Amino acid sequence: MTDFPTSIWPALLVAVPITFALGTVFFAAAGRMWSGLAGSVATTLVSALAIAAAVREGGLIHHLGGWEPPLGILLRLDPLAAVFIGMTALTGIAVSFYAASYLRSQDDLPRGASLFWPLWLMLWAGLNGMFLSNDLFNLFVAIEVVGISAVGLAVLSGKPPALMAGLRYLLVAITGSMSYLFGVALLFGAYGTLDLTLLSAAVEPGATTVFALVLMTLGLMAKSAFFPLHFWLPPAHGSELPPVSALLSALVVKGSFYILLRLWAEVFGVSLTFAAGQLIGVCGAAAVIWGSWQALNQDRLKLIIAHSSVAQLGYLLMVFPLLILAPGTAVAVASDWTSSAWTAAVYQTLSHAFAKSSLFLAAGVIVIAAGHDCRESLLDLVARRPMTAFAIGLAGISLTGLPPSGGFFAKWMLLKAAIASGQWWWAPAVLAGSFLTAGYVFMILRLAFAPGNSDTENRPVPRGLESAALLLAVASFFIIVPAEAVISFLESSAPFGSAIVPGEGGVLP
Amino acid sequence: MNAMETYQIYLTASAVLFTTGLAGVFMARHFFRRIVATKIMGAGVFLSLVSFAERDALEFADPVPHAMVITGIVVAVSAAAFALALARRIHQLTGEHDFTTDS
Amino acid sequence: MSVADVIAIVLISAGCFFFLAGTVGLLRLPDLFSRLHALTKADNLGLGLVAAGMAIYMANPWAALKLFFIWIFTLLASSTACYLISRFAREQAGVTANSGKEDER
Amino acid sequence: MLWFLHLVVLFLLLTVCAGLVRVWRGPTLADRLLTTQLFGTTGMAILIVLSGALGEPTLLNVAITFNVLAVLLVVCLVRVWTAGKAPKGGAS
Amino acid sequence: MSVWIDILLATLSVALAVRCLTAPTLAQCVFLFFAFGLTLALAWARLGAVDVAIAEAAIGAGFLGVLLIDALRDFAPAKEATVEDAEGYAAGGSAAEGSAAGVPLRAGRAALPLLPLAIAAVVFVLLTAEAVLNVRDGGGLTELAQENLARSGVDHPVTAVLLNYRSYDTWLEVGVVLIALLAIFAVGNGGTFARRDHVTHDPVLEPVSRILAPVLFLIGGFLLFLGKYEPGGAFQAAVLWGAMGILLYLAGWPVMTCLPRVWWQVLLTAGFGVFMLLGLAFMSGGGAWFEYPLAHAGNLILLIETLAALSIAAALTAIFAFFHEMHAPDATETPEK
Repeated sequence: MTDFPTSIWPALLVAVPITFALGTVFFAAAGRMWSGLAGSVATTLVSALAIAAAVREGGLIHHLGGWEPPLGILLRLDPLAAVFIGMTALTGIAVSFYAASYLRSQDDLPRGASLFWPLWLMLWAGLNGMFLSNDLFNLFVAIEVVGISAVGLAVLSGKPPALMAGLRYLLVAITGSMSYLFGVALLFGAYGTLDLTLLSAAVEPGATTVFALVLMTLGLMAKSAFFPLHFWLPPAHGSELPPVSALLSALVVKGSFYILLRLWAEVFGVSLTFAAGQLIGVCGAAAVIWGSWQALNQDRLKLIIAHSSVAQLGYLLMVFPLLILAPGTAVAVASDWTSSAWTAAVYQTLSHAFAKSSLFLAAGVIVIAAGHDCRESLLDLVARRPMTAFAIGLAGISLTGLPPSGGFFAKWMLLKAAIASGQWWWAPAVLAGSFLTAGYVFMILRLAFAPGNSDTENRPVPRGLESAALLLAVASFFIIVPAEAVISFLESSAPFGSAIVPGEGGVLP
Repeated sequence: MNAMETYQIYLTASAVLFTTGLAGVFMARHFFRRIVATKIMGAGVFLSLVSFAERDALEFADPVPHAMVITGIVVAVSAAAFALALARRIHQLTGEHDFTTDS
Repeated sequence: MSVADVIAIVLISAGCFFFLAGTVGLLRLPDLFSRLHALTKADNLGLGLVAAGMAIYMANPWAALKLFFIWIFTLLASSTACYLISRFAREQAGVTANSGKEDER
Repeated sequence: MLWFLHLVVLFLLLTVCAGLVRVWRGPTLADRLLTTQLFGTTGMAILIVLSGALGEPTLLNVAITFNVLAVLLVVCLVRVWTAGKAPKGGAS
Repeated sequence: MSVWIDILLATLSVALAVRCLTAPTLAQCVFLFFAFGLTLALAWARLGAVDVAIAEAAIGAGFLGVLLIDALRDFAPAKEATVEDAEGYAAGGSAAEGSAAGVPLRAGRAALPLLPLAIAAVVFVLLTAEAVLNVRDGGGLTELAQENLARSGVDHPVTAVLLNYRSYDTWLEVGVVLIALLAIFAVGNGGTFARRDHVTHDPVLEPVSRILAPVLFLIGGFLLFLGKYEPGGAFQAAVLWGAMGILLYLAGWPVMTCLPRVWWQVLLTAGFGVFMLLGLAFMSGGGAWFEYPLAHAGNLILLIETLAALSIAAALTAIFAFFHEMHAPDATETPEK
């Protein structure tokens, strides 16, 4: 399965951001910004070169310490990982420039705010490590790197609501990763290996595997804020500094989703059943409806966006039932819709990452301009901040899933897979979610076009902030353009496109 | 009782400890207790790993789970220290010590 | 069973007796300072005897040296700790005066 | 001889269980401290005996580590709780 | 006979854990947690995991215990020290007796439906036990680890796993400690420490710290060096060195302000940075990341362990000092990081 050539790129993807993160520690606030920006640029460059190499070779591997699995750890840059790393790099570089400008223009931040740079570069390295790792325990360590630095970023504003939300997030993160680690312990005890590839060959149905599956799934769902374990997300993402909200909602929750997807597709197939897929799909559908409904009822812009994350993450869960074959379906027949479902998963991840980070960045601009993010802050936005209003519009369209945006492509593929697989009952949930999303997006846009009162404040905003938000919105809109190339790259290697074949004795009847 | 091997006794204990910690995280209200509960949960996980290591012992016990547990302990303590710092800061700023007033 | 083993058994049994005495004292004595007194005996003598017994049993000079260090260290530690605890108890609003009463609860 | 060592371990464990009662009942923090101190010592004795019983002399390193850190705990506790009353660590 | 030891230890640890979470006061919670740590260390010893026992004693019980005790200053009212407890507002006068009789976790306002929860917990325990006890024997990696020991540069298998086979994990773990430190600074005010210009004259603590500190240093170095041959190694040594720092700090020495800022920064990042850079340096020769030439592997690992131990010790000391000074935020400040 892994006949990719060995290369140093996977190692550099982790080492470069960490080198710069350590460098930033030595500077005071201003120097930290410049060294942090340098680190972001360097990491983006390395990501681009690594992805280019992966496209050329079809994928890359790196045996850490020169040891073969199961004794050593394998880093594996396959097409799926490459796409996620690309997403991280694009979001990361835009948010880095935004953050540089934002942290410099705000003077009421606590002194610790310049710790943003080391923490963010560590987070970036952790995310890259997570996407590359092919080892269950190494994934745990990477999850912890990501979790602790994410919470560290979340509490940078130093305000009590942010601290409270941060502590709740941290407790969920610790509990989730311990639950995951218990699953790892069971799998290691039963199969004597931690390597994903070896494990997928060795795994057998049975009580142990089922229990490990349940523990790891629940743990990762809690960390990804999947319904019904999403309770920590809105207060956390609603109270952070804008660049941090953007990073956490776009990237951090996707990390755990990526692991979940890999585990289900590569390891746990034998213990899954059609019913299990349906169950997790129902969670997804409920998340879509509930999250969108909550978003409609919020008063503060950042809370609308945060609740919308819960809903958009629900779409990702709805992919799982479509990947699991119903009893008596041939794999060859299923390839029709499994490929669409995988495309939907990847495109929903990408378009949500770009659109959501863009929205949070735009919300940050509005907070600077108006001093708050209540509904009144949006009034007459089109005239006052045309660029930001345009970014919100583009990102909102992509979230809603209107053609011809990236979000549209994701939702269209999801619908296509649902219909083709005969599981038509997911279609109403997708459509209802889109309508509700349209509701809050147009609520925001209506306010933006409404005439404002003259006493609405309009403080100056550095131009760089608005451009970063717009860049990401454009990205989320236009990722549909290279879709064909991206999908053909992804299809060159498993697990993309493959169906999950349930075994005997799975988790649900 | 003699049919039960050493590692099985500790495995059973690990299951109970994990559940205790999990219940504690959700049911306790004071930040402090929740943090201690995550540590107990972790202890359950580590106990199961070390038990497996003892089961797989040849000349010496399986070193891989031991290394995993040492790594895990350090990581868990770092996270717990951070959580404690957060809890204390919240307590200083607001006087709260549980989540009741939070939305 | 060799003579050394018998000596070890005797020493360790004596150590166990002191641990028992310390625990009983901890449970039964009326106030903090007498408990403190009981505990010091258990610490120093009990551990010392057990360590001596094990040193004879193991018959390994390197281990014996470590055991000796452990014991010396405990002496240092427990005397410091007991001093600090008693000072602490005294500083905390006159435990001496009412500790007996509190114990009746 | 092994059976004797196991018996000793069992006996010492039982004294730990008995000592727990003092932690539950208190009544003062100093009592709990004292019990923790006894636990530390008894635990060390158990480790020493176990290291003989299992033929694992490296367990003595665990005992040494425990020993040292038990002192630190007590020092920390006393220092921390009296810090409000005693002249503070030179900051003033 | 030995089975009874195990059963007693297992039961004791579970009882302590349950009791620790249901204890009526936080002070009791902390002391029961220490006792729990002790039984756990004995359990590791019984299972032949000496390295884990040292790590647990050093980090789990020692370092975290110190932090928990320090946190008690904030959370537990000071008079609890002398007068028996109850969390002030909590379940009323006879709190201790009440919960000894089995009243679980402070239910308070949102009284949870206890019976269903208890049933759910029992079912979950049974399920977990069932899953855990029926794990098939996967064989583990003992054999492979043993076969490759000669190629790892060290003689102790756990050290070989930590610093050679899976050194990437260990490296990230050193990083986690550093990240936690940075995150803790982010919670406070960016990492500043009160300047202490002179030593307090505590009649006992000062001489004790003078004797104990070098001993801690020596034992730490001893464990570090032993790591090559037998249980011990970087983390255990780090905690002992960190304990030395904490002890000196508590005795009133100006630990956090005696070195210039930049030295602290070097100290904190050296372990993580050099670990990575050495790996990268050998990678440039055509090997893999963290692959060391066999001839030098032993010495390189010792170097890395020493630096990692120093960094972690510095981080632990800084974390404790930060915690300790959290309580008195109005002290004179001098920028640290």
